Amino acid sequence: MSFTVKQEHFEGSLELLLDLIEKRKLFVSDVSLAKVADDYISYVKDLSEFPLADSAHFVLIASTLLLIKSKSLLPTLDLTTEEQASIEDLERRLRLYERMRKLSHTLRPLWGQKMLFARGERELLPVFSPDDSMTISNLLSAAYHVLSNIPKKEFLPKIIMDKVISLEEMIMNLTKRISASLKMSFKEFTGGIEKDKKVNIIVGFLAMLELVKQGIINVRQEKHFEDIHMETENVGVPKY
Amino acid sequence: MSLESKLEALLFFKGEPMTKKKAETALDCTREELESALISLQTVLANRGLCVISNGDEIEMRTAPDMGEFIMKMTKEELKSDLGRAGLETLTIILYKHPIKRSEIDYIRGVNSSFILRNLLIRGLIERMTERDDFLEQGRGFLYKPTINLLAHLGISKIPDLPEYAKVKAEFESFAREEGMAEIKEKNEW
Amino acid sequence: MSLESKLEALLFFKGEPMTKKKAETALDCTREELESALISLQTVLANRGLCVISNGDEIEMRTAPDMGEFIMKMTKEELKSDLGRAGLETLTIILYKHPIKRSEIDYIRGVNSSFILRNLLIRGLIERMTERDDFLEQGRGFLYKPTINLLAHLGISKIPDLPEYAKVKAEFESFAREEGMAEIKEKNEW
Repeated sequence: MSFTVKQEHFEGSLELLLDLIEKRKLFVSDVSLAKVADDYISYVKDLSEFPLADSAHFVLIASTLLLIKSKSLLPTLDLTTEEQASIEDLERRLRLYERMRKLSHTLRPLWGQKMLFARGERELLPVFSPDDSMTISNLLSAAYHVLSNIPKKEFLPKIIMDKVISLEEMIMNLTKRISASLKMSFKEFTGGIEKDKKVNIIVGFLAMLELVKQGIINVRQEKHFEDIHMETENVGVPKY
Repeated sequence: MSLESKLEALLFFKGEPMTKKKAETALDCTREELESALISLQTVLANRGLCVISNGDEIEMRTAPDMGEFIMKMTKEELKSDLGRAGLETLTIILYKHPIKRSEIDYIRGVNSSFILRNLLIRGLIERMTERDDFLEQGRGFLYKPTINLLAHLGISKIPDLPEYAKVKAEFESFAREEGMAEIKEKNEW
Repeated sequence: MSLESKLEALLFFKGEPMTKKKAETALDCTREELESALISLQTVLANRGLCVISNGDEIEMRTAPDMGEFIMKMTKEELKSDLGRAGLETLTIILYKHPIKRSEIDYIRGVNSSFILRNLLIRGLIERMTERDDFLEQGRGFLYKPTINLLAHLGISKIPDLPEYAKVKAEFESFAREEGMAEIKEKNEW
């Protein structure tokens, strides 16, 4: 069973992920993440119409979900330490986000209910008292400072771009590794459920990787357009 | 929640003198109840930092009489204090683009300006416009402009004499417009 | 004239948030003396119409939580400030963990928070910790924290009164530890 999420607009990448898990009434774990990976990725595939600044976050999480899904399909697939760490990191982040979201639901009903009011305004008796900084030249440089802090349209920071590009490489690499692992450990599949069925799942998954790859290429093309708003403050880039 | 506590909150919230009649309405009580709450409140406040004064028909919360000297000293020092970058920036925006609403200043600076505006008002550097009452009645807030004293202090006889006046003004204006649009968009999306 | 009475008068007179540092200067006392006067004042104000609210380094006098409903009814003032899902989530994160950088908020929410932060700053619900240029030039970004006004909207007079505050704080600490371990592990094994 898959859940349609395309119609809804999700602002946050973790918000979408958590919603998918909660709709299935699951808890945050690698197992539940593997289960919702397809739904999540199909949502991300349609993201090329979103501004890159937002979709990059979705794409980065999709990459970790791809790893989780790959590992769940092919337990013999060796993950690097880095890949393993990114999986653990995603679970941790998602639990923290879940906690914050629940707390925000607790705070919602308090909002404006028992407002603590400030003292009423009293009549002002102005006393003209400039300070030493008030000179024409200081005022002009203050004006420039204000203008330089106004949010500007600018490109997505290079670091996020690099991550998106490396995701594309990662998918290619993953496709190769899964294909190789599939040949090498074919014995794996004879145990348990019907092997045809499992092979089909994996073949389907590989096809999906291809589609995602295409989606990422679309996302990347968006950098040719300039309409990406970012804060001018030094952009901190989350680590993944 | 005693009546005297409610009265205390009411007078604080009001900030200015209020008639006993209005207090009765607000507290939904009789004159006798109000008078007795007033006496209780005054008793509670004895030897404290605040007091309630009453001149027959009006009541008001104030700092206790023996605090006067200490408050006066503090006020004087506050007026001497440095306005800081936030003060200077807000003042600049008002000089180059006025009359201006607080919400426009907030948008240009990207932060809330209420406290800094109050400080600039007390220091006689800016003032609220009173000419256009019709605008105020629309409930859209006050308009701010620089005081004559400020211009004199800067040695400027008219606003366009400010350095790079046309250019800076145009940039502030174009941003304020953009942000107006953003505000509408946000309301729809949030 | 006790210090706590002077503090009461000071906060009333000020009528807006004031840093503890400024209060110390105005009252000519140490931080310890101020903190102890603050506790005495809060004790005296218990069950009264007023209270002192603090977000850690600032303090302000406000009406007591129980008075909110009555004053709101009286003023017929509507709290137009409706909060969206994303805004409330961001506020929650800042309330429970601050000072906090934008990158940390982005990390927890998995999305760029610049616009929401700007909106919350303009509404006076959060504020930036520092305007020191050297800090910004190090590329370390602003640090955000809740304003007194945010707490006032929630009817809470101090941060530790937030629901499950101590527990959540501990969770954040253990999160940071786990995260730090993961990082160290990564570095060593690479």
